Amino acid sequence: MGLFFAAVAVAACGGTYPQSALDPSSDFAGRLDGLFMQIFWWAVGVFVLVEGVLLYTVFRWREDPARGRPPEVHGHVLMEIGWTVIPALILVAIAIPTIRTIFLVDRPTADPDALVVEVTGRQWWWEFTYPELGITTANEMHIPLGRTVDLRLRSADVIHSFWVPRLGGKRDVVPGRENQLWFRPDSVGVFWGQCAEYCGTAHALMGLRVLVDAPADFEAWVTTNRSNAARPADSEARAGQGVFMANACVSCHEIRGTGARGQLGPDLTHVGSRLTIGAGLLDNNLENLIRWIDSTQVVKPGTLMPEVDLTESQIQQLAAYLLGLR
Amino acid sequence: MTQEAGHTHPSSRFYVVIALTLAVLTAMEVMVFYVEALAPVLVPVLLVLMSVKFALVAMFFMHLRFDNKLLTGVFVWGLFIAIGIILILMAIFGKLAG
Amino acid sequence: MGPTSTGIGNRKLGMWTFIGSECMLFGTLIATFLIYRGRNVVGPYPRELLNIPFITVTTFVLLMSSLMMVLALAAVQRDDMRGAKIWLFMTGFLGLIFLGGQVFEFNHFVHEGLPLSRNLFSSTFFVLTGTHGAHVAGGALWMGTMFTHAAQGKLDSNHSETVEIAGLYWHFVDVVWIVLFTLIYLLE
Amino acid sequence: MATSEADVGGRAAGEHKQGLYSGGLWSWLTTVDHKRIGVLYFVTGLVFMLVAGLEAQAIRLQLARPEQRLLDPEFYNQLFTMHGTTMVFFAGMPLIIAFFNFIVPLQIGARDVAFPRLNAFSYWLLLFSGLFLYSSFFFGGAPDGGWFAYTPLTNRQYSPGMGMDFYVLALLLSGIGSIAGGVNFLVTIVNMRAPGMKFMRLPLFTWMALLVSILILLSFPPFTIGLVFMFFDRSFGTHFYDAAAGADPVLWQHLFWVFGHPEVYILVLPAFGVVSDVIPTFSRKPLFGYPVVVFSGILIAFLGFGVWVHHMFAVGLGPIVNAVFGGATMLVAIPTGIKIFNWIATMWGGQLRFKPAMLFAIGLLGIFTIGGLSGVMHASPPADLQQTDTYFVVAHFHYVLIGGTVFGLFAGFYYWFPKATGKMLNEGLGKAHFWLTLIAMNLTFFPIHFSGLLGQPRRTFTYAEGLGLDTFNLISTIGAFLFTLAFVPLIWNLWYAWRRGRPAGPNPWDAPTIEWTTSSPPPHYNFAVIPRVDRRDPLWHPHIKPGLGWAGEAEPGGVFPRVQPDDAPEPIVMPNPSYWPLVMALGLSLATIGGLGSLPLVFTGVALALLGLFGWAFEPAEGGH
Repeated sequence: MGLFFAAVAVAACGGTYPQSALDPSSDFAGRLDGLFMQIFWWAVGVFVLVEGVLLYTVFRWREDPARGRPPEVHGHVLMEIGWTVIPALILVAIAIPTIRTIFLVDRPTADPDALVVEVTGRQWWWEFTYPELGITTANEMHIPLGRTVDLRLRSADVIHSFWVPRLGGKRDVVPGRENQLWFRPDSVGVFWGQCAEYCGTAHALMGLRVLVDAPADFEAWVTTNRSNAARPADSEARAGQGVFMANACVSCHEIRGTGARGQLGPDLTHVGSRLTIGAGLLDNNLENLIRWIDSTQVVKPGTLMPEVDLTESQIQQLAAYLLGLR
Repeated sequence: MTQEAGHTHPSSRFYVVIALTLAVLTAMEVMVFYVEALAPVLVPVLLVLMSVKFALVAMFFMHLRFDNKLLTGVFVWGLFIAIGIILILMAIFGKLAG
Repeated sequence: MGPTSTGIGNRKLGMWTFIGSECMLFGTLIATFLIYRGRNVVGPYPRELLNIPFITVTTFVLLMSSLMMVLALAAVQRDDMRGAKIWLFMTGFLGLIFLGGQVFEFNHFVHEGLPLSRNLFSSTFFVLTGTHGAHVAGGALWMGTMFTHAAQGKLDSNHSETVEIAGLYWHFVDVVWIVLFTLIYLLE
Repeated sequence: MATSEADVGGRAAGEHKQGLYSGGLWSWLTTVDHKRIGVLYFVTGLVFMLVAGLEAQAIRLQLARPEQRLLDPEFYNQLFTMHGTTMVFFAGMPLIIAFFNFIVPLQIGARDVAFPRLNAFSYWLLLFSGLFLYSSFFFGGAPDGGWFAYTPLTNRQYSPGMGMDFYVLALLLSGIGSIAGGVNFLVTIVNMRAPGMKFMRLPLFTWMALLVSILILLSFPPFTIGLVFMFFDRSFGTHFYDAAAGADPVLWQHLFWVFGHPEVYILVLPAFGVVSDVIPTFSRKPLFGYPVVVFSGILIAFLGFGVWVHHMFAVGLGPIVNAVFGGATMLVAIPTGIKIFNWIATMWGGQLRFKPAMLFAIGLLGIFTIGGLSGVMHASPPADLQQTDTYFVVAHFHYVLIGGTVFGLFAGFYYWFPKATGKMLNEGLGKAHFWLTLIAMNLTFFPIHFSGLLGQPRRTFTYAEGLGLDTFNLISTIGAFLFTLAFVPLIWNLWYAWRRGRPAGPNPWDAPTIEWTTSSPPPHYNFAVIPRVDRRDPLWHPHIKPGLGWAGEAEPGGVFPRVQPDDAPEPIVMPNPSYWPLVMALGLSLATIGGLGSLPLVFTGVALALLGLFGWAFEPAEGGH
């Protein structure tokens, strides 16, 4: 059991776990972690006590004919009261901070200055819309450091659960409901998250990233993302745009400033500037884009994006075009 | 309703009286429903009348009034948990607030 | 197997236990009906369809069937087999009239544009009252069987517990309808 | 049901000499003997457990390393759905009911259960529903919506295949059997106790069986209705879980967990009962605080109906609902703790004999405590926001269900095996089984506490390499293989007992309860003379302790007779075998298959079931003529 404490100690301060619930980086996640740690140490205390008494009892009272038959004991009222009342007190000690935290984290944020982001869970990717900023993007949510974000969670199909452990706890994304989740990040960085409610075939591959930017960087990102898509820079990218517009791609994806207005799949206006593709699945580079377009169903089995019948060079051009949409 | 508890079963006449009471209560329920003036108290009045009818059938037609208390226990516990869960679910879905 | 520890017959206790369990069954159906009340997004709506005078009559019929049932039990206990036959028959018969009313009502609703799959009201209403109707149908079959037995002279006061148990079931189904009548039709 | 259930045929005791395990296939198909039905349940449950264990093995293999593609995700999703569904409904519950069947009538001094044919009917429904569920693998794929089958994922729109239809229908069918079993055991325990066996003299296992019967009766109906709604939504286009029609898909979660949480106690309380019987026997001390242990069991069962929302803290039901259910959930820890402390107090000052049954009982105390403590962690709704639907929760409930249910059942298995077969198991093999299981269990499930807290969600067929969770998962997979290996000594032991087991005699453990007064295995009628009881632990009175001497003045009483005579002094009336339960179960099963879309099959099945029902009801009440 020493392993237990050692591992927890390592886990709690190690930084190699990008999706750890034990390494909070927002006020919200910090509250959850603080409460968890409080309960955890109570549990450790009880664990040591109970297992200690159990082991002692087992060794102390192993069979020994010299002791003769044990006296017949049927109970002891004071002891019964004791081990009813003491655990009850411990539970009260846990319940008080629990209830305080519940009324904080289960209510909408009181911050009037919060940045509202509408999050829509879809099989199997995330859509983020910033109503104040007029931006729609997918799978990667940029937010500014030091400002509370107020997420409005909706589902377009089945139940998902939005989970970015270092920033906030899970909150389900339920069709027919709008849920809220808020947090104020306290450091800059890339935070991993993924869907935490089983939502079908590709549930395991429904990841997301939250990028907490310094305020100036966030402003720059906003400016870029409000603008229409960049024009293809070279002939290959131009050819790629042609491929995109001439094939099924346009019916599902939107690229603002072009004829592509599809609404079923992620908005690709600035797809080239994203870190990952396929909902947090692959690093966003030319090689991976080609793989993704070429064998979508192998890379992400079950995904609703079909494999469009394209030649190798068409895929090459398409990938170049998409990567240029920065 | 002054029938003595005991192992002797009540007379047929008694059952007829209960049935008539049930019929009258049902008529009252429907009447309450149609009288506009009673609209504000419609819900409590109907629930009370319903409960009385329920109790009459359970106590006399189903003999709980005269039978082993264990049977009442078996029934009432099921009923109690069922009502509890109905109420909790309605509260969660916001149906008790009005 | 001889006397039981509590003095209650096994089958009677079993029936009561089953009834306790049925409370949860109908409780869940009722909870769902109440939760979904007023959440329809398309019509027809309950107010447009529910026919209270009609259902009051069938409710009265079902209540009277319960009276027939207790009278049947009392007759069996007195060894009055002629009476028992009449009352058992009447119980089942009134049950069937109630069922007929329900069939008529369902049919009417479907004709008014409310098939099962129409909306939330149709889903909850048909499944809730349909489950109750299925219970009535089962009870009527049971009454018919006992009536046949009585007619063949196979039923006597030694079997009064059998009739009593059938009666418990029948009254329970009646009690459920008392609740449904108020909750579905009057508290709409 | 219209005629007497007292389907008896008067026979002299000598005619009941047929052995428990002899007789041809027909005698097993028509049996109404609670002991034989118990054996059938046990074997069925064990086979399903092995199958579901292999499914878990495949799951762990797929997760051994990150980003593996050994199994394709659709098959993986079927595997975890079937693993959960099987373990709960077709392994856990049957094994528990197996013990109820074999042990409860013996512990209360009855010759059979209250409704022997209903008992057989329950078993056949269980068997057929399990086979039906597994047949889905051959008809387009097993259910893949998770054992919890959350809507709207399981609506026709998002699960167009037949898999979820199999799930719905199989569980409806087995649910009928479960409710019938609940009625049966409740009536048996309330009504069939031997003279003097008052409620507060019942062995704890029987007490827990009574509570579990009540839980089954009150928790299965909501689930049944939830399944009926799902069936109607999928087959007839109703809108119970259709958000577009104004419904709330979360309703299913409520109905599921209104059942699902009591179900956890259905699985765990019997294990507590076993331990409460095993620990006193192998400590040579009566249970400490008997009434307290009983009432804490009652409290757990009662609270079980008021805590279901703790499975739904992330749904967004608001602070008040979460606070109320979080508080209620924490309350459960109190009676559970009371039980643990009373068991330890029972051992305190005793003469502990570490037989395999006792080892598993002590193991339960140690392991279940861990599961209980992690349970308190997610009883706190805010903490649960990080833990729910991660491997932390998977670790938690495996500590509860393996540390609780499985350890308890193994304790019961080693404890009552001599009673059931008349043969002793090998102690060394039993101990090897225990230690292997203990180590493997911890190796498998301890590391995934961490992988959960560090960000691994449940029900995912793979995880990103970048998450840094490789080591935890690899250890867990190694543990899972060891776990499978741990079954080897068990199987070997069965073979050993069959070939070379020593005869057990009526009471090999010097146990105090009355199932040990009759021969091992018991005769068809259990007791040649119905015992009379005048206290708890009657066989320990007066205090004759071979090898330990007299501990006090000899008191008269306890139980009479202390050892059952070989022959019954009076003719014993036992229920006749019957094939009608089988016919009726077959009818309902056919109707269930028809529920997949064949109306004629439904009608055929219902007709056959009615035939079975009438045959059953009108079987000659007296078998003698």
